[in-house]
Amino acid sequence: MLKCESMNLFYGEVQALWDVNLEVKEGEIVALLGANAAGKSTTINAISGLEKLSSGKILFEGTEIQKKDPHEIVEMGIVQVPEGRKLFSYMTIEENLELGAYSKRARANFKQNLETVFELFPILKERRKQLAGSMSGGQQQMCAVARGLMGNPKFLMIDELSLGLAPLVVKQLFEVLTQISKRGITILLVEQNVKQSLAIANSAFVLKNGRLALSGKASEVANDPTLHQAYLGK
Amino acid sequence: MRKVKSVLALVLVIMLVFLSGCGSGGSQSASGGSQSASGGGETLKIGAIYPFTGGAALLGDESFRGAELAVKLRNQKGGVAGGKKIELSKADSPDANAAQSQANRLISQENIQLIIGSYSSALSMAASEVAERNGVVYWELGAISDPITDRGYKYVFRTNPTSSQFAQSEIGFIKEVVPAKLGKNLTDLKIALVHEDSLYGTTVAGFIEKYAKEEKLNVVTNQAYNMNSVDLSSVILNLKKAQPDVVIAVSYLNDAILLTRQSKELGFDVPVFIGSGGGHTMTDFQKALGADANGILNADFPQYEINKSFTPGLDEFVKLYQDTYGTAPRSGHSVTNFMGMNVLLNIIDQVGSLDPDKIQAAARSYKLEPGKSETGWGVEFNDKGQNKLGKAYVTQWTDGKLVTVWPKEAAVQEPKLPLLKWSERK
Amino acid sequence: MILQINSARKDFGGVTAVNNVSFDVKQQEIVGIIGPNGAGKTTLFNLISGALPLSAGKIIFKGEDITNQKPDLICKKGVGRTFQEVKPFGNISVLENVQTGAYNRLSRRKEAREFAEHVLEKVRLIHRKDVTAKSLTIADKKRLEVARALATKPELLLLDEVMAGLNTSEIQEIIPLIRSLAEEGITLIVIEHIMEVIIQLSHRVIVIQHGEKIAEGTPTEVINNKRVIEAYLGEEITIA
Amino acid sequence: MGEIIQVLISGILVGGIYALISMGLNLILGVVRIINFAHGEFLMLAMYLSFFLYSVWGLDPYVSALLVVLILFVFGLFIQRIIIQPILNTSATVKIFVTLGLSIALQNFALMLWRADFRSVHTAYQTAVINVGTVAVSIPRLIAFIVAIIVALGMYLFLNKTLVGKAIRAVAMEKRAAALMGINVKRIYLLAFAIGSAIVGLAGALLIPIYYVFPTVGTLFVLISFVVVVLGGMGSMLGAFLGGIIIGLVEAIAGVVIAPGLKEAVYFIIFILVLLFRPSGLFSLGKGSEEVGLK
Amino acid sequence: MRGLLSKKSIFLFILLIAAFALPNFLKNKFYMNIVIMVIFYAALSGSWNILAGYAGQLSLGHSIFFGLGAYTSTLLLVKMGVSPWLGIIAALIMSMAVGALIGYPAFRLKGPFFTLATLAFSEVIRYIASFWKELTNGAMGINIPFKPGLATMMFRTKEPYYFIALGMLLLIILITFFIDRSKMGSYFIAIRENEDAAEVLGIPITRYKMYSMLISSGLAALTGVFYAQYILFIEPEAVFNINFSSQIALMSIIGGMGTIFGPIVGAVLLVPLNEIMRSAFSSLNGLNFFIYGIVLIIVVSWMPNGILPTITNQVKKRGLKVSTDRKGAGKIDTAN
Repeated sequence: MLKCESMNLFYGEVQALWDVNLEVKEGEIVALLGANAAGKSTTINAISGLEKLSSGKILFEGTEIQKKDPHEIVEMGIVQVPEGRKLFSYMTIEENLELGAYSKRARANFKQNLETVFELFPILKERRKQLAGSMSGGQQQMCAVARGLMGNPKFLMIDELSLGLAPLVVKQLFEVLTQISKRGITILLVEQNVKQSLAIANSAFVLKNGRLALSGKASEVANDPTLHQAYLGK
Repeated sequence: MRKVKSVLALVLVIMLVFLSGCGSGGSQSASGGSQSASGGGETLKIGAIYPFTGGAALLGDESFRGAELAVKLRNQKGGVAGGKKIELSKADSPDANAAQSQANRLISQENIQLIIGSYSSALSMAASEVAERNGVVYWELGAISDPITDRGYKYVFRTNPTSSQFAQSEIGFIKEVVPAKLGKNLTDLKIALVHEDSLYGTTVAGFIEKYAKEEKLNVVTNQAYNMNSVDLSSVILNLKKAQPDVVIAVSYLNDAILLTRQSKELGFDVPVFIGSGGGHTMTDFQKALGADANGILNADFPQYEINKSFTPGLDEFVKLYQDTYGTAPRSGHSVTNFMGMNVLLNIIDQVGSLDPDKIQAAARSYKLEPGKSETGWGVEFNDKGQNKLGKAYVTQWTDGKLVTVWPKEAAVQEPKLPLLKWSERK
Repeated sequence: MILQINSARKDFGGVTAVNNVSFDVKQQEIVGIIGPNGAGKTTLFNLISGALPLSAGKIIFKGEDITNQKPDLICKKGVGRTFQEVKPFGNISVLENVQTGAYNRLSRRKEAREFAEHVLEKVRLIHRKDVTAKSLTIADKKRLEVARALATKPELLLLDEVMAGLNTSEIQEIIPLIRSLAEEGITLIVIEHIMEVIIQLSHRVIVIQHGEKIAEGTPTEVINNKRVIEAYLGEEITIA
Repeated sequence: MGEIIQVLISGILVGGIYALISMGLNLILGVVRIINFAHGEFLMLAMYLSFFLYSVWGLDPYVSALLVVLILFVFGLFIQRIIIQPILNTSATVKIFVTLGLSIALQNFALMLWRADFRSVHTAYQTAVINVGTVAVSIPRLIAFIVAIIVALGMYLFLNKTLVGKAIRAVAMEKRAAALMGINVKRIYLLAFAIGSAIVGLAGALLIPIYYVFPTVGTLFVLISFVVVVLGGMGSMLGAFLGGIIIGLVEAIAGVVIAPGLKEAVYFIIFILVLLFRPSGLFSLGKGSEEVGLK
Repeated sequence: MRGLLSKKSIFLFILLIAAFALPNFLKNKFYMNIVIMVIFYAALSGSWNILAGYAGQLSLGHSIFFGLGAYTSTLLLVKMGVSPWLGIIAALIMSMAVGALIGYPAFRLKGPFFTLATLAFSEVIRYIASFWKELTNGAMGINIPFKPGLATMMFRTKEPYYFIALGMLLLIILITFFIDRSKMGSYFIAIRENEDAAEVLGIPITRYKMYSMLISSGLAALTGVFYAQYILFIEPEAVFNINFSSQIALMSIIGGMGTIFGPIVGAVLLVPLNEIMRSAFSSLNGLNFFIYGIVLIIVVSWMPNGILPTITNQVKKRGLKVSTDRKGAGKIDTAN
């Protein structure tokens, strides 16, 4: 479904990605792991078109997308839930969800997606008139994921889902992810919570200092010492 | 990309410097206001410092046209001192800083010995200073601030009346005309002053207040405002409270229009309203207000509806203006500059050259009777270089024209007072 | 006791980022602070360094109450810090960056410059001293952060994730550096994600989650604390 | 008593004009994050347009307003695309001086083409008033005031009730997240700048029956609109409206109570006080100082 | 590096000698006036550069301090007969005091909001100066009677003005040079680059911003005194003028903010450019400023660091390729 071929990316004179290759197959949950500043967010931002590659290719369903603008990429069904949620905090939940469905592709399925989302996160339905900024961290994260789902994605990328959340909430969110996956949406998960991500992922990629350090099936990766080295420096 | 752009910008800057260098080389020939002057014989070059850009550009240009026409006419008639042509070198001076730098440029760069100007008093102050220091004659044709000729400079002359002469005219008019028209005693008249608070308004209003006090007139309020105000309702409400018989306003154009419009809107009626030149004199004032302008009095340089036998040559000027620029003169500034320029040209004619010392000596003995010039003014310079015989005339807006109503020798009509109420003006 | 933190609390609007945190730091100790992202570690540093005012509680440095004092004053008193998100003075050279820090204790230009060079040598950045700071790599920018803070000659140095983004060998170079600092008499509080580094470095580790201190002790104690394992690495953990 | 009411009415009506001019500036500031120092020149161009439509084709300014608004909309698109877009990621200095350069260029462009003459239209209704007791209400000013209310409400509805409006607000709040929703951020910038220009175009059309136009007329209004925007709160339409009214009132009252010559100084002092003590503006509806980098 | 320094200083020394010898060769008063104006603007912009270029506080109200300087010395001269030389001291005190009063609240604001506040202060002061007629003679301005003499700082010829202006400029360059190489300069730059980081390096931000304000406003007052004695006429519209303030800023921005010689480069380019364009395009009123505006847009958006740093970088890069010891030579080459 998604294939990244030797991506290189610079911030000014600093190289953030070095020849990174990724592949995500349809219907999978894929975990993208690595320590802070390893290049995980950069990778998905490049896929989303927020950052431009200096060389390399990103293919989505066979089409090259590395030169496209973010809104065109969303139109193709690639949606990102950004790190730190980045909700529109002075808008209501409902408005946030509405904007999530801004793309033409999503507008068509607006009602249906809204139902789905409210089904997955009943709390959001309850509080749909509330300002997004006034909610707890967990609810905000739910709203962020819901907003992403409103974009009617084929391929959903989630950056740091569990960041700063209580374990119970994290657990809940991860459960929702598996449900989403069951609905046929491919998921790329950027996470610091290694074990939990690997527990639900089919396969995983591990980045280290902007380079791909390890990739493979989730179970293999989980037991590979390279993972711990990348993550914990061992 | 960024690098390329910055290099491009650098190239641009260098090119511009180079280009403007070329431009300046060519400017001397191009800057002559009157190309017609280039027809053989010796050419005498005179610098002309006016604001052609910036906020004062409109009247600056109008003033310059008067001087330009005087030169054009004289050149057509064979020039001065046996066939020498006059050429004006325009120097745009939007502010005092530019005026002094332009004066310097004219004097040292173009070797000019005589400078005219300038409409704006601030420019005049700065430029005449430079001229005096360099021993160059500075001939003021239109700026009215008194200090220009109060400094007792040797080379600075002014043909037009000053602020104090304006104020004297206005007080004179009130004394002579208003009590009879309103059926009140002079000392019972309530007089209100309203003026914009820049150099022009403050100066004129200051003299009016001073002379009014000397004449024991009753000044009930003095309102200053900023000429850039978008709303003058507070000024008008303050006036309304004072219930004056006479309002004397010192305004530029935009505030003059606003003052009138808002007076009407707020229903402020006053029996006598006198403007002091500036905005109240301009055709644009009337155009903007239509019938509402009717009856408003204005003390200023001579206007065109005037006793022509008192202002010989005025018709010729108006025609020349019309032929040259395609419109009627926009205000009396042009004829004022025209008159003063003619006086200067006469003196140059006498002297035969632009030698500053000779010109200043000739000017000091130059005399002209009242009623012999396009403005009706006589000419006699006091020891500080100010024309003692300059005078403001009072005119009244009548059906789109400023008709001269005072003094008697220049008037073509009796002043119609008191003013009609707003609702009655047609 | 060089630093005492008594019931520090920080609220942002309705959110409590740091809640009732207390701990002490002894002279020349290296204290590690760990916790998941967003746990409130950096906020804690901001409170100590004076970048943010406390909502409640007290901070005592060398016996003196420095609660809510201005950052520059706290620095003058001997607390240096680095930022997790590096904040180099981008348009001037690396050396000038460090020199700016050195002026904290040295007023003469020459002395400051020499000391800055000395510090740069120590952090192995001397070869880049003349390039502008913005053109450094992330790793070098982190080094620059440390160098600049060191140049102020702190007695207590707060290091906020200075190793994030460094590779293993780079990390292994920095660890001895930090140790040597402690030997020179500088007390260190280190926020770090990389558990292994913390274990290697710290004399004592404090664990923070959701703004609260959930554990404190020697590295071995902490690493085996069940609550810590849950908090830090997720629940279903059986770390290999 | 009548006098006090008259002062207040005059102030409020002038405030409506200030509000109208400021709303456009505020939208641009809130979304595109640029302080457009050439905003006054946009007003000037609109006034000239309105004037020429009147004097050449005899179109009443109220009739031609729609055309002026459209032209200014397109002009806004053009300026945003050519001049503003390229400098969006640069320092504050660059932004300030580029828009200042634009202001100088446009002012002198007008001077070149139309000279420095003051131009105003002369319509039958320009000094028409409604008299309520002793209080006079100028009709053109009242019209401008009512339009200001309509625009403020219209903008409020547009920004809060339509999807595009919400997208504009989304970009103002979280531009990267907005991009991830499939919102074309550059296009939103273009739109916001163009709408802002169109509103100031409307202001120009409504101002021409009251005031007059000359090349530097914009400078009279641009500083006032900065004051209004800061007072009302960055990016808030309702704030700009209320801010405009307040400045109008302050000006009118100060003119009577203190001195007409100092009324401008009074609102600049208020401006400074607001900047210092409530930098997010008096009516900042949510979006505050942090959002515009004021913190 | 040391060899370079001496090369640089030799070059500057030659420049200095040339500057002192200039009046002997330049007898044309117009050119002399332009040269004096260049020096004057370079000095004034140089004073702004300390506040804005070094400490990063982008003020658009710098004419406040210039104007206060001019007014203070002029009022003392006209009303009390105090020599402008003594007036300088009063002007310094006055200007620095107002600078402190403005800075104290305004330094809490950042970025464009600081700039807007300085604009507002500038307007307030202009209105006050126009309104307070008893003191300032209001909009009528003050005309300084021409009484030539060393004590009155008025001269018939341009040369003395030239040397006073040159001295002023040298003083400002020296002070800038000193700041550039001292702790204070490092602190200014640190504040400009990143206030948060500066704070934790022990830099008392507000105090150092205030230092920059005091130095900057004091030096601007100095140029104001000179201006008043040179033009002999001051009025609020001319000296407390926002456009004037932005011109002052522009010289440094075009030349290169935060560099010692940037303001000079800017003044050397822009002052003559203004003069020349004014006379070259006198046929069409407004064309000169129209072009000026367009150039401003292009230069600022394409070369945001200004001319000096751009050239320096170019030369540096090329210099490095050829031989490493020519590094930094760009600064010297562009200083003339």
